[in-house]
Amino acid sequence: CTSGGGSASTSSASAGAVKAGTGTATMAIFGSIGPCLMPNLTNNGNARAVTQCFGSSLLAYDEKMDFIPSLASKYTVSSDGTQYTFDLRKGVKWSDGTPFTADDIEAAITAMTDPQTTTNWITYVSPIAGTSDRKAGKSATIGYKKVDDTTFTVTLSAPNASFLDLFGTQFQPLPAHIVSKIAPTDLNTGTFAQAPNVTIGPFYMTSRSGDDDMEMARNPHFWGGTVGLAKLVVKSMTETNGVTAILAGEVDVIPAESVAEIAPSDVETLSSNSAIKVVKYQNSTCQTLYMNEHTLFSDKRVRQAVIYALDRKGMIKTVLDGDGIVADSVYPPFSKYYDAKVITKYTQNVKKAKQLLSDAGWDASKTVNFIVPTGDTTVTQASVIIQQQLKTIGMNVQIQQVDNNTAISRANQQHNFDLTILANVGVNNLDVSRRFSTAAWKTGVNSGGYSNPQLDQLMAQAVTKSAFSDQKPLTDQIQQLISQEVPTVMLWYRDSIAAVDTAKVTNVVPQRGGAWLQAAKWGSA
Amino acid sequence: MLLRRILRRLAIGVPVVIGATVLNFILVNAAPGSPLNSLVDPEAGPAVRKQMAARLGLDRPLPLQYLTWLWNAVHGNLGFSYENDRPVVQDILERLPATLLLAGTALVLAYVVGIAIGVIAALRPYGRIDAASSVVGVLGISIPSFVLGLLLIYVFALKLHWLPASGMTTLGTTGSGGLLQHLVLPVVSLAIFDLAIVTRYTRASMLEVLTEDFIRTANGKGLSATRVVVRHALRNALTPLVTLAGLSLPSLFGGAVVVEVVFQWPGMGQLAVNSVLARDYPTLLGLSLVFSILVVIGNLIADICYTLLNPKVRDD
Amino acid sequence: MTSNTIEAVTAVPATTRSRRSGSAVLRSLLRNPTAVFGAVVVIIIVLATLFAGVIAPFNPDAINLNLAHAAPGHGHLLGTDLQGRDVLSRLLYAGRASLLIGVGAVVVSLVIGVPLGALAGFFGGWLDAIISRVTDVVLSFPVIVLAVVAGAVLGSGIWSLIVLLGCILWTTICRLVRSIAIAQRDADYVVAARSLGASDLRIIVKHILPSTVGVIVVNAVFGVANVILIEASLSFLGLGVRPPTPSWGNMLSDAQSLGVLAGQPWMWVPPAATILLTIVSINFLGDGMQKALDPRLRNR
Amino acid sequence: MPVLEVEHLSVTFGSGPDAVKAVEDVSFELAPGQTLALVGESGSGKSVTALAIMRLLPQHNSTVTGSIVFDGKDVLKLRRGELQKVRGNRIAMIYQDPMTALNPSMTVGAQIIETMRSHGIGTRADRRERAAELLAQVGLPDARARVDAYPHQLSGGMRQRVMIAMALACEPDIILADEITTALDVTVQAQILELLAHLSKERGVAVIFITHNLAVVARIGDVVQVMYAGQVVERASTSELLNHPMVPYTVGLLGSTPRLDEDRSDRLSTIPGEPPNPRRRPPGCRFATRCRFHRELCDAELPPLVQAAEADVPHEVRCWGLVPGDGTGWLIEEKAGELA
Amino acid sequence: MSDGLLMDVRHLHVSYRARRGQRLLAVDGVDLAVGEGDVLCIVGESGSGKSTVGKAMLGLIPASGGEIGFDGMDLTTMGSRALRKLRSRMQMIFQDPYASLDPRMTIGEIIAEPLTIHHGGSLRRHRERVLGAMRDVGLVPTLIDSYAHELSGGQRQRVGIARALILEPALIIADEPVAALDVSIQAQVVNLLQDLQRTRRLTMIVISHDLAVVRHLADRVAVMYSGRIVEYGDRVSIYEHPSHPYTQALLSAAPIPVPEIERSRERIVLEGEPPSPFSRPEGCRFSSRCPLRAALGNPEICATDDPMLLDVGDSADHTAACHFTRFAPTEVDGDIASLRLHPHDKGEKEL
Ligand SMILES: Nc1ncnc2c1ncn2[C@@H]1O[C@H](COP(=O)(O)OP(=O)(O)OP(=O)(O)O)[C@@H](O)[C@H]1O
Ligand SMILES: Nc1ncnc2c1ncn2[C@@H]1O[C@H](COP(=O)(O)OP(=O)(O)OP(=O)(O)O)[C@@H](O)[C@H]1O
Ligand SMILES: [Mg+2]
Ligand SMILES: [Mg+2]
Repeated sequence: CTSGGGSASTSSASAGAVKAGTGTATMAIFGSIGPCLMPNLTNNGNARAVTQCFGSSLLAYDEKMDFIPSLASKYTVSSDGTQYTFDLRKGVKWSDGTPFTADDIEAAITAMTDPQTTTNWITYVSPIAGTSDRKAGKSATIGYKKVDDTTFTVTLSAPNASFLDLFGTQFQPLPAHIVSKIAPTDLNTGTFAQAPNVTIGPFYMTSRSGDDDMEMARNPHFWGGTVGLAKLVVKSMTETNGVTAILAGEVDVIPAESVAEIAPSDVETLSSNSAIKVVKYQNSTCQTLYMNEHTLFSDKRVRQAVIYALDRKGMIKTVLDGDGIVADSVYPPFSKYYDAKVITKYTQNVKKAKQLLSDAGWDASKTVNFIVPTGDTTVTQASVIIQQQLKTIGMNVQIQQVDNNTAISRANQQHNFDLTILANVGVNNLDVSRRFSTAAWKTGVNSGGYSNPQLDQLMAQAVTKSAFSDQKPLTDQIQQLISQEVPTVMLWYRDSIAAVDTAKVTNVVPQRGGAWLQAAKWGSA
Repeated sequence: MLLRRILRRLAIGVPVVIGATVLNFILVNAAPGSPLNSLVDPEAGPAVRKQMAARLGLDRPLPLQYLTWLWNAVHGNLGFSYENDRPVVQDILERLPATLLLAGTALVLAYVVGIAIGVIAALRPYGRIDAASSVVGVLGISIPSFVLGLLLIYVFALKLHWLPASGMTTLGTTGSGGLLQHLVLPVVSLAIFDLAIVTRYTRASMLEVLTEDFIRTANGKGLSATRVVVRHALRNALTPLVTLAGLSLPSLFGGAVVVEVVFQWPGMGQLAVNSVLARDYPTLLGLSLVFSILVVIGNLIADICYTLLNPKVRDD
Repeated sequence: MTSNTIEAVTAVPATTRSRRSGSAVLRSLLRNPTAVFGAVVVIIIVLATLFAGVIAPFNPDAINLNLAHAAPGHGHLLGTDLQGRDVLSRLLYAGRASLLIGVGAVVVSLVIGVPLGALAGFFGGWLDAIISRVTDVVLSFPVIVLAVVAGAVLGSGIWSLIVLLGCILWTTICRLVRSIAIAQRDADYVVAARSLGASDLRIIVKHILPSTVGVIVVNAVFGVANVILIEASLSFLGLGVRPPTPSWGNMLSDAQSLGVLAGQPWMWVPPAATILLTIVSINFLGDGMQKALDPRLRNR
Repeated sequence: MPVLEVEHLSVTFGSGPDAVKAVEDVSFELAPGQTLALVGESGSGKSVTALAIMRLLPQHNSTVTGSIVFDGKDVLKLRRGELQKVRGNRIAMIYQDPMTALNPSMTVGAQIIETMRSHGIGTRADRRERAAELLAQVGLPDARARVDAYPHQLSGGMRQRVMIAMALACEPDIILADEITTALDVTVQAQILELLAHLSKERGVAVIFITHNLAVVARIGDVVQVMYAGQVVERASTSELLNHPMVPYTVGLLGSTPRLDEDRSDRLSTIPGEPPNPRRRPPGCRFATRCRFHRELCDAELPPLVQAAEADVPHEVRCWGLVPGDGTGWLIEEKAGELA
Repeated sequence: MSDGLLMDVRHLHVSYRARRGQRLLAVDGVDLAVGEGDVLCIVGESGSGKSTVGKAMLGLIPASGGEIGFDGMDLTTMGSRALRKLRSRMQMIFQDPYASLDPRMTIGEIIAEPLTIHHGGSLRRHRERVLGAMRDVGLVPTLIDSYAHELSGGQRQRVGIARALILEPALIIADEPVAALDVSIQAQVVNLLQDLQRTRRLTMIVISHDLAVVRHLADRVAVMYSGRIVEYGDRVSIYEHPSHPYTQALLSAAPIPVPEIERSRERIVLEGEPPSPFSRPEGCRFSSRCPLRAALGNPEICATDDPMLLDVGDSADHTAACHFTRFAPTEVDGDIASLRLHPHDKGEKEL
């Protein structure tokens, strides 16, 4: 019985220093939040910042991206890597005072795997045996077993290296005593889903009208210690408005948790205001330039020419105002899998790029159709730079701006593009097969259709290893191979930028990895 | 008589509304992209996608999808928004008042102020007020509303702190807290273009009417100057403006899209942008239904005003 | 009614000078100072954009990541934009796209709107009913929907914008032409033409359409201005001219970030000022044209 | 005692080289109950004279000089408030074109009542009653119902009668009637002339009757004043003028009028040419270029308006050919033979 | 006078679509025959349908009943293409010369338009003919490049005439050709029309309400009242012996520029308005206003029977639509008979 996990004493989330104040803070989310605020069930990326305030996960990461206890005080993994047993923290209560038990875990799994609900995060639980069948509408027993009120076991259909990253740190329980009374069809959209008023996180929702004026109140029973703010208001707005609003004193916190972020050109404006603190932290979202293997980029030399042509550092400097790092590896530098020694680092080298192109016999008369989604100005700005830099090596790139939705269709369904930029929202996880496996051309986000049996095999192997020491040799090979083959040009990992009006709110310290707002610690000034 | 006219107008509106929604439906479906793209994470895999498509009824043939929508719409059910998963009616009803308030206030502002300036300018053509108004007029039609909006925010919200920068009500307040202050900047940004146009038209129309013989008749009767201007000149000068106003309504709703985005105004403009970008068909169709009904109503109101102002038409 | 005032007694000038309308229009324009101003500025702008290749100090698309968003100076008269491109050069080239879209979209809208309006107004009846309803449908269409769809289907190129905006803007011109056609179809001189044996087509082409020219010119002028603004708004929503092609609109839309608006005015003031100047001049020119095109107003 | 004395009235439109002298040095007086007919062709300044009396000329581009004395005061010097009391109340004008002179968006009743109200006549109910009476008085059929009609619901003749009723509303001392019968049928025309004659006879209303139809003048005028190119060229009592026209223009005018009471002669006599461009009128006699009898003097100098030498009743003429003196008066001899 | 009939209108009915779906019967059964080279004048009350008859004869508005024979062809059954062809043989001169000229065309283009319509080509090709036509109507050639607003009223009407003449039509219909003109110009145009008619043996139909002009121009006169012809005859009969009470009233009301005659003339003043074209009375249209009927003690027949055009009897084809007119000279009360217009007698008596 191999075991991982930490002791219950190193609780990371609790902070004794926080006093229960009467303060209110207003938080701006960029973009629409969508109706569903049920953890695990919302399909909206922008909603994450809100659901984080409502929920807690079983485990969390520390600074080194190692697991630390959260709702679970301890976990054990069977030697074959298929059975995980979690011990739940004792004395935890939902915001209405109902005790938190293993039933609440089951309730959440059941809800996510109900054929009548939809969720983008099915991967959190899909390694568990029987879940896929249940979701597909076949009768199936799920590999979940309640041992007692504070202990449960899940059985996986196969060993899975990223199970803890997903089920452990992303999955959140749902209140069984509430959810069991809700019809499955209402789980995504019912009243409770839209305004969860029984939560396990630092806040619960008190009122909501549409996308605006969501109001949350402090959870008196929060397990992680006293919540600093009495009230938290959430408002969805556009980037410019958010920046304006915080400058005008109408908003107190912009938590870099939405899909759109504070524009680099606004950082200076914000910083120039003495009350506003700009907080930057590294993020695992990778901006990626996809090259279509099925049209013009089947030749590795051409792909390498592209990466040599680009000045990614320069781009980060101008487009992101320096707030980001060049993406050298599929694993972000703060990931435990990242290893600078095994990867090839590319810097701009126009001569070499030209050489590679001519070696590959590139036909300069061809136009390269570059699909650029609108919405994120850093992307549209970068696309122009990319176009110009590729022009210098003799690639005739034509930009076609389309809305994001169209871009996704053209990239993932129709594969009708030569170049395109899309973001890969990263989760700390060794499994990158959705981005690079042959199968993922049809089913994942391997939009360019890169195919390499060796890589396929490495990725498949790595997933089955649950010990870091077993994983490391494989992930090293994976990142090395990917950096050599250049299936995509990974442009950068952009820093998340949060802004806080320190005159109103204190102690906003987001954690690296972009995972946790730690809103429980916020206090009012 | 008037009632029959109204009813006829409304009957004529039915094909317009249906036409607008059909066209809308065809166009959004002609565009690449799918509602699934924003509902299903690309990394979630095709199974989830398929499940979602079935759930939304997107796997059925297009004409059937539209007809189902129409059938339900006729019965008062505009369906559920894909994005917000709420009844579209609810979404629209929540936002319609905001847009109506914004566009309506802008319309009133543009017409009341525009007519007033136009009349003053016409009474003293080539005078100082006339010159000033034409300068403002030129500025009004040459500055994009988003630039004006941002400038206004910069000056009045950030520098002078006189007015709030965005939103419709002050956060945390309930009801209509600070609504008036919030209304000022967006309304000004939205109204300025129409205001310029209205001023120009009023001036031209007034100048023309003031040369009419019946104005001379009125003066010759010994009426006061005010009465001549208001009762005789203005009333007749308004007729062409009514037609203009009928055309203004749709264009104001169009303009509101940008202004709503700039000022974070919780109206239908933003909803429209979002629903197009997300291919939220039910919301889109609902909106196009509402827009076309508004156009029909706008036409109708213009028509009625026209009839009331113009006794000649009233008889036909 | 009968205007037996000035014209009736004005003795006929024994005209020997050339009366060909082309030169008469030109002469009338030249006599109008604001029109001359407008024309001169428009010509300067058009020439500047046409010869942008010669005048522009830099390649408008050339990025310089080391000199991004630099204030005027450093050899860049108007500074550089976010990607380090020369603002002045872009401004010059941007005129091409903006003016082309402005003029192109207006031409498209005229090509659609004028004949439809003339037919609807002249013939009335069911034809009028159908055309009017179609106009309503198009009017009740949020531009944004079309912009997204067109951008996705046709690509957000200049040509697709021209087609798109033309397909939206024809409604106004159609309505205007229609109302004039209704007013003119029973005019004495139209009845006269009919009594001479003129066919409907000839009456429309020779008599109705010329009488709409004044309105069309004014509307077209407004239209060009309007299209430039719409393109700017579409750029603001990310749906304008495709980069890296500069347009005044997409240059201006850089100002959508507050940082640029307040801190880097050189990026947006030049295009804004150019749009203003262009629209003002086009307006002046349009007013002059309207006068010049109508023989009755020409010599006033 | 005349009710109205017009002296040296001149009206200029615009300024500079394009200025139009629409009326030049016109003087006349008008006694109560008298009807002065102003004739002359289009553009000769008839309407402008009347509008100047009402002070209704556009202020921005017209200059009026001379004096118009009414009720002991110069109308041209009245302040706006005083002017308002005179207009419509003491002096009323009936305009040339009934189609456009009525406000299309007000009922005719309202337009009549408005006049009375602004001059404080009667109570609300009275005024309505009186409006109906006035309409009946001018011979509008079904007058009571027509009070609420809009102008477009009435025929041209009816509208003209409404205009007249409006002018009569405040029982003015002077009525200025500007070509009020041009648009009318002869039968309606007859009715209206009858009405005006009645008013001047019974109530002593002075009328300035503007027309270019000499036949109508024969019916209504006491005194006829012929205008040509802004000037008075001939003035006499109606029968004197129509029976013994002297100035070549008047003679030509009469000669070119086809007559109902004569079967057709072979051709109508005509006045060749057209009136001079008002912007570039010749320095001499305005009619010189069209005049069969013109001599050098006519081109050089403007003839004065003087009493005709050979007439024994008041008869003023403006023609060198009729002024006795050195080198002038050549028409006096010819007249007997040529013109009679 | 006439060699044969050029225009032969029978039972012409014309109605306009009026508001609320009603039909306005503007012309209600008109028969007219115009011989070649003849001048027919139509006079009558305003709104009686004169212009409508004129336009219908040219096929400019569709007839709702009856036949319009032109040179042996029936215009009412003709296709629009054939009708357009035929237009070259019949032309119109309009009342308001200014309104009938396209303000955006030069005089040359306007006069050349019939040629370009029927023979193609542009002004350049037809320049000589245009100049010829201008000469014929007394327009100086320099005006060819002017616009209508630069011309005087008389010149404008001459342009209209030149345009009508350039195709050398057989028939000209002139609708109030001089009504909008100045007194001194009116005579010039009347003379011109008369000269042209004589030199070219034109057939002319002139619509006018100026009875003096008509007396000067006409060979024959038709008097219209309320959509009908109420009296028809040669000029002399109509002016010397008007039979229909309406014609009599009309002639008595027309002024004469001799004060002595005017002041003493007695006029027949017509009370009331003509009947509405929507609902005309059963019997005679004029009966409600008819002084003759009043004088006869309101005979029943006037209110019940619609009178037909019948020979008056004093000359060939002088007809009138009145139940009593034939008896008028003998049976009518002396008062009314004396109202007959014999201006010369009367004027001389007064003088
Ligand atoms: N508002 C004005 N501005 C400039 N010129 C004017 C104006 N009103 C009249 N005129 C000019 O004054 C002159 C006299 O015009 P007026 O109207 O008095 O003529 P009229 O004798 O009444 O002619 P008609 O018989 O056509 O009514 C004309 O040359 C006319 O062009
Ligand atoms: N286009 C039309 N639509 C409807 N009714 C019309 C139209 N034109 C004329 N009418 C009506 O038809 C009748 C006869 O009109 P028409 O113009 O023929 O009269 P007219 O004898 O020429 O009168 P006038 O002497 O005033 O010119 C009138 O009642 C008139 O109102
Ligand atoms: Mg006049
Ligand atoms: Mg007529």
